[in-house]
Amino acid sequence: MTGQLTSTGPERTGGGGRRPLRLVLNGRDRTVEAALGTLVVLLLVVAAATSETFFTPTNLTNLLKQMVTTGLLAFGMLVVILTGGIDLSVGSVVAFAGIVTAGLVSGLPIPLAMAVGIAAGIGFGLVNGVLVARFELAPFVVTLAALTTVRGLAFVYSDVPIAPDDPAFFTLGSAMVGPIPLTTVIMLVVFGAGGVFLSRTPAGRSIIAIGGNPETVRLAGINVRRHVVLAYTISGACAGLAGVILASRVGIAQPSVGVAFELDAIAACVIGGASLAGGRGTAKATLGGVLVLALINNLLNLYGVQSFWQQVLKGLIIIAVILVQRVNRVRT
Amino acid sequence: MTGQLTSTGPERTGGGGRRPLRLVLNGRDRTVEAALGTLVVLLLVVAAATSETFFTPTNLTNLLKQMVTTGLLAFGMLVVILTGGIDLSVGSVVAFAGIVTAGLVSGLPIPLAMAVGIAAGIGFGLVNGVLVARFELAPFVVTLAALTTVRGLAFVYSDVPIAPDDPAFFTLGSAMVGPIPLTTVIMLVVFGAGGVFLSRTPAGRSIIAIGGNPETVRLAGINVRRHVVLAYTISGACAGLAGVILASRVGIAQPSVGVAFELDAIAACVIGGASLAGGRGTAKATLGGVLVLALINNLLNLYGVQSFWQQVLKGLIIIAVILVQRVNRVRT
Amino acid sequence: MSLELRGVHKDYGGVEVLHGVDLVGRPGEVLAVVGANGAGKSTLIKILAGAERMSAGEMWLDGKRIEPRSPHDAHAHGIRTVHQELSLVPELSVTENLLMGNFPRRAGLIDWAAAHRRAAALLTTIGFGAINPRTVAGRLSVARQQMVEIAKALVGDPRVLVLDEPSAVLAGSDLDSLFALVRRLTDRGVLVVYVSHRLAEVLDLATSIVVVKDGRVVGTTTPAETTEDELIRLMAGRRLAQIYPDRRGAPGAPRLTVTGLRRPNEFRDVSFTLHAGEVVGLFGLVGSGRSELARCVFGAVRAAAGEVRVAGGGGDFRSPAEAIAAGLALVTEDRKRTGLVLGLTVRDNIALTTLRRDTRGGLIDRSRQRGQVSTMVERLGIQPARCASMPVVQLSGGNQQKAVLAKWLLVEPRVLILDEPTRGVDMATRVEIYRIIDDLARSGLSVLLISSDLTEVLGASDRVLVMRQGRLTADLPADRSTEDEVLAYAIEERT
Amino acid sequence: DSGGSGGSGGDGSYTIGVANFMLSGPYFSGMDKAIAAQAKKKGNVEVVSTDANGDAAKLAANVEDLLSKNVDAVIISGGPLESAPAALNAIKAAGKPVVLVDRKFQTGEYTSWIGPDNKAIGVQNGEFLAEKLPGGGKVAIIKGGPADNSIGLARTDGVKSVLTGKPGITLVEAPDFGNWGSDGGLTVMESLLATHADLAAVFCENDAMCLGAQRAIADAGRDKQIIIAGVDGQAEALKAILDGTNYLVTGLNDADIIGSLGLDRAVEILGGATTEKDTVVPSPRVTKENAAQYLDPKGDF
Ligand SMILES: Nc1ncnc2c1ncn2[C@@H]1O[C@H](COP(=O)(O)OP(=O)(O)OP(=O)(O)O)[C@@H](O)[C@H]1O
Ligand SMILES: Nc1ncnc2c1ncn2[C@@H]1O[C@H](COP(=O)(O)OP(=O)(O)OP(=O)(O)O)[C@@H](O)[C@H]1O
Ligand SMILES: O[C@@H]1[C@H](O)[C@H](O)CO[C@H]1O
Ligand SMILES: [Mg+2]
Ligand SMILES: [Mg+2]
Repeated sequence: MTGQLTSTGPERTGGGGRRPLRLVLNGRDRTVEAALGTLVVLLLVVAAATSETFFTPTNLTNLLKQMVTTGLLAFGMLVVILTGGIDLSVGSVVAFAGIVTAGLVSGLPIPLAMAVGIAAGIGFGLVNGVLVARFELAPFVVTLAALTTVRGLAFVYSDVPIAPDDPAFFTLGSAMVGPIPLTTVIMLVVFGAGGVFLSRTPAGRSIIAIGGNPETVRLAGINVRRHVVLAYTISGACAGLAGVILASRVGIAQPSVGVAFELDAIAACVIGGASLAGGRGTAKATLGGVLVLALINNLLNLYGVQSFWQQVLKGLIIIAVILVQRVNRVRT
Repeated sequence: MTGQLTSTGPERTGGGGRRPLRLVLNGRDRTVEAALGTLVVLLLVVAAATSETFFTPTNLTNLLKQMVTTGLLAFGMLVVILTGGIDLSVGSVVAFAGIVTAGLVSGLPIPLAMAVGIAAGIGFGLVNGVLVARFELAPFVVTLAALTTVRGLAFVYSDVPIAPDDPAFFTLGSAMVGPIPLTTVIMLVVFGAGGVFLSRTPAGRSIIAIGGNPETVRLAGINVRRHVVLAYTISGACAGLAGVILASRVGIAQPSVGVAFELDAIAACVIGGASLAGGRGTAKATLGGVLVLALINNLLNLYGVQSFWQQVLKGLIIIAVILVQRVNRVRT
Repeated sequence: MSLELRGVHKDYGGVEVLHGVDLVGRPGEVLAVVGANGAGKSTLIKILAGAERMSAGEMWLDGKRIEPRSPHDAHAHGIRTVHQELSLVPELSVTENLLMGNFPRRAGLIDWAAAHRRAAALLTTIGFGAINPRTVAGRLSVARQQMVEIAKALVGDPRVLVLDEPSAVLAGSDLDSLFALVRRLTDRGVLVVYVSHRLAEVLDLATSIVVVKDGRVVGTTTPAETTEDELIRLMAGRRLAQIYPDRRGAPGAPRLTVTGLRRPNEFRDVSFTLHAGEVVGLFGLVGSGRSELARCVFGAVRAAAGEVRVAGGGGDFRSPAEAIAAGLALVTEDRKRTGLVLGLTVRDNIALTTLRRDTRGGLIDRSRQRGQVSTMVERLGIQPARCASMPVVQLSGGNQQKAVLAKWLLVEPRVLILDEPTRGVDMATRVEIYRIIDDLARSGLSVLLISSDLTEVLGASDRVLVMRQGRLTADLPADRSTEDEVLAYAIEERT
Repeated sequence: DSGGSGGSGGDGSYTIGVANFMLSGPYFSGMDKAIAAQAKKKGNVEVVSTDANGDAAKLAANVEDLLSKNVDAVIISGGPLESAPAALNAIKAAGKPVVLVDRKFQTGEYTSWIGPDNKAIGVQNGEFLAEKLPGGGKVAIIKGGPADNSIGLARTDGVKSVLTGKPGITLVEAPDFGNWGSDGGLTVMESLLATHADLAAVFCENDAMCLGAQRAIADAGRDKQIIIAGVDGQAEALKAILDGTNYLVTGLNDADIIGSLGLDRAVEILGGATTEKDTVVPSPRVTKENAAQYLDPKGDF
């Protein structure tokens, strides 16, 4: 193992002399991952100690199921965030992909209908990517406009929810692989493959480097635009997949679903240590962020905290978590 | 007049050889303002030519009234964006300030109740600012957590709407100053004073400079943290004011009001040429952005465009507008 | 007004980079600090500036012990610093950058007219009157920005002015203005602490010279008592036998041909040819358009007219990717903005140009990548030697420059364009870079060496092209031309 | 920790889970509170309430959570949700009864439903407006929002079924939605007032929007010309009706009543009683004459 302990960058404020240490191994920031791991373990211990229900199979299955949508969106979001961008449109894409898939089920074989839903997500991602990369528009505004337009299109496609009759439509959302929901397995596969993509492929490394300094990457002979488009397309694909899975799980597709989903996805990335300025973040830590959010929700529910207080606490807990991350980490 | 025409910086992409000129006067980018002015005039001409209703006094008054909430939020948002930050919590603060004010009206004199509502906004802004400036947390996440927590608090305060009996509660929201609604006058005063604040006071200049390069500002002996806190506090104050005005205008305060208001405020800033990276943007151009958004909404309504299609078009128009801005402007 | 450092230590997370530095400077003195890349000069200066705090040691000013905790503290003591890295707010006007925090006010509001007047007056008194104070700082050339940076440090009439490599981005008349300014300041009793790798300039300007090596002071001397060779020996710990390599033989076949190249407002009618095995210098004053020309040849920006051809490899590149595929490489002049991805490790930076080549079966072959990077780190002597998984920002300036060079050598180019490759690089390393250039040329590479350093251009090249206001004005044999001759072609004709 | 581990012992004490689709609307939080209040009144019934925050998947998960806590029955307050097959399937699989309140789902199996007849409310409002506008006039319709379609549509359809073809009466639908809130009602009404100078009445799919519309009308100084008809019986609307303003009528759709009936129904089913499957709660026409009897100052809605 060739790790090394390095100090933080020059402190930005004239504070005292203490400097946290950070462990960088192969260029990956293990401190964030370690802090996140500790946090997850801590939450699990608290959960086990304070709630009888937590470690029941039903609850654990619930927990696994509840992670899927945020998880899929968070991976796509991570890829976009790594380029230094953001994708606010994912919630609307979830709605569009779901309603289109449900609408097509009556005429098409289910897998094909689902493929069309995912393809729609890819299409929207592509458009976002081209507007950001080719026309150099601010990602925040492009995807904000897409949030509005795609939501509108979902309603134009069908302003009433669509519930397919064919029970096979529910299979994807309700099947189990041993003790684990199929949808969770799909999400884990996305994170696994996505992790390899980001750390071991030229495209993944390029996306990360672009977030650090796009001009340097362009001059190194890498097609920056194409990689930015790829990033938004991946996000669109993840949102499309999440939409299809959600519709199948709920058994009905609604054009109004997914409002504010982007916020949880972004929160998961940031809890996982990703920098919104781009260039920093890993798939593994983002999955950790997703797990932390799911645990918070699950615990607040198990404790029977009243809904509005849940919201109050959720915000405060997110602040607490990133505050702890902050102490453990360092700005470059 | 001592303006100068300078060529653009090195182009970042390998596009054609044409370089647009830009007019910089006293460090202000007149090209954006000119483009925006043209756009507003164009929209007005189109409106006048295609809708008989547009130039009726009722419609113009509507237009003026309907700008107020987005306008106030957009000014606060601009100040935060100038520092390189963002404030996602404004919609929730609108709800909280409104419901608290309405709740207090029964026990307090109305102006005092309203002052408390605005003070609540200031308080939330202060907390956001301290978390961003003192604890160096990412603005996006801090204000996202605040969005959740403050919304929860609004519901905790009252999960049902509150409608004060005293008709004087409506005065602020419905009084007219000549042909212009009082609330519009207040908004214009905020933009006027805010414009002077940003262009002519040391604090305003410091906020802009912080968005450009915080380290340099710190080296100049300026307290960066205090100015960042000030920026979020201004945004909180604007949101508080907007919440009080909205409650007075509707006559009923609802804890659920204001969802996604932040998005319109951000869109207005960007249409007005503000850079989400900080350091660039003016009060005047932001007001232009607010006007453009209001005109788009108003026209889509006058034409009787059906709601879902309004959403579809609104997103597309925003893209078109910033695309035009893009062609007229240049990235530094 | 003497400034004294006693036994200054500095460590970064356990790694000590300064091991007890002593230093004395007196009013009216130019105290030069010289040393190899990574010796600790910038660290020392950051301590003086209050930007970093020493781990141990003392700092005395006028017989009083001071401990600046922040740059603002240092300003209060009359110590102003111009750092190696530019730090203007690019969106704001020159006036605003100069007067930040100190605006003239009327009725509580900033009086802009008065502010511009004050800024203009300041620029004029220090000899930088050519800069329009209303310009947005980010639109000035790097040289002009550096001048604004210096002007800014002078706003509060400092007693100690610290300059970290101020001349690295200056040339010609700008450099003369800087020297004149330094002399005027010392006449007024200001202590100037001056860091530079340009030893000739140090010998010309300094009143005393401190040599730093590996975080220690290894010599204190004066220009009268020392020579350039002696300084290099102290800095490097060894004598440099020869700075520039021997002349190479006759060049080979044409390799890169540029004909009638033009970009509006930048350069026009540029035609030249590079041959195999040839090093061609491109000299010009700052702002003459050399960098833009290089970017254009490399496909980073499009030409409005003209042609670029590479023998056996296409031309008229529409992107850097195409240029690289044809065998071109460009080491850009601004390593922070266009050379490095600062958040990534040294390895990820160096491997950036060869990602595809290092891929096997869709995945990056990490061991191959590691091997290539460590070969380069060794070949170029990048310090510290085990830096591959360090974030590249933690390297000293000169070592960062070497990392950029390493990245481009890995693509094994046939034509190498170097834009100010020795800017901020110490003498010993320069000699290494000249040797590397020579090796490459001898193995058949064509090199275009853009530089504002006349001696370097003449010493390291076979031929020198001169650019003036966007036009090539001369093509001179390096061994038969003098510095004055070259300069004459570069300087604007006054009409 | 409120895990009801016991279930229906012979003692008649039950734990009942409530799955709210969203609580962020006065109607829905009123419903939730009415259910809890009725349980308290009964004494031996415990209620576990959840909120899906408008997320259908979360509703399904919440139902699963409730089932894992072994509740005896589930009440679903589906809000603007058309159906929740996954939730219903899970409850069915667990063999527990499920009572729907307010919203009857379009698909899936449920044990019992208690709610209003929305079309009838609309018809009733239409008839009222026809009476009040004997000489005809222009009637504007403000709709709530998309996902609510069947409820909103039914109300609007009811109004239209009466007014369409009535001599002298014309109908205009606002192009954008009021989103079921007072602020939305206000802005939509403002636009309507600008485009239609000659409105005689406005119907909103709920009271919250009407309250906003009423302000817009007052601000425009048109409160003498335009009358207002709503749905729900929200306290502020009842007050406005009582005060003799231009808010003339609403169709009662009381969350308090539906909520408490819903809990009663669940307990009856658990007690083994045979009950009606679908129960329509009557929606009396509320005007100045009878508004006082529905205005409960301590009520939750
Ligand atoms: N933030 C940091 N963390 C760790 N090491 C650092 C940091 N900053 C500088 N160093 C190390 O301290 C040493 C001295 O660096 P410094 O920048 O002072 O050198 P320098 O003499 O200015 O070199 P150059 O001539 O290349 O600018 C180098 O080895 C460098 O890698
Ligand atoms: N202050 C300025 N304002 C406007 N344009 C400028 C300014 N400075 C430079 N330029 C333009 O940019 C072009 C390229 O300048 P650049 O500084 O890159 O030239 P260079 O010869 O490469 O100098 P350097 O020594 O900095 O590399 C110049 O030809 C000039 O037209
Ligand atoms: O029936 C209810 C109410 O009318 C409410 O005002 C909106 O949502 C509907 O489901
Ligand atoms: Mg240095
Ligand atoms: Mg240059």
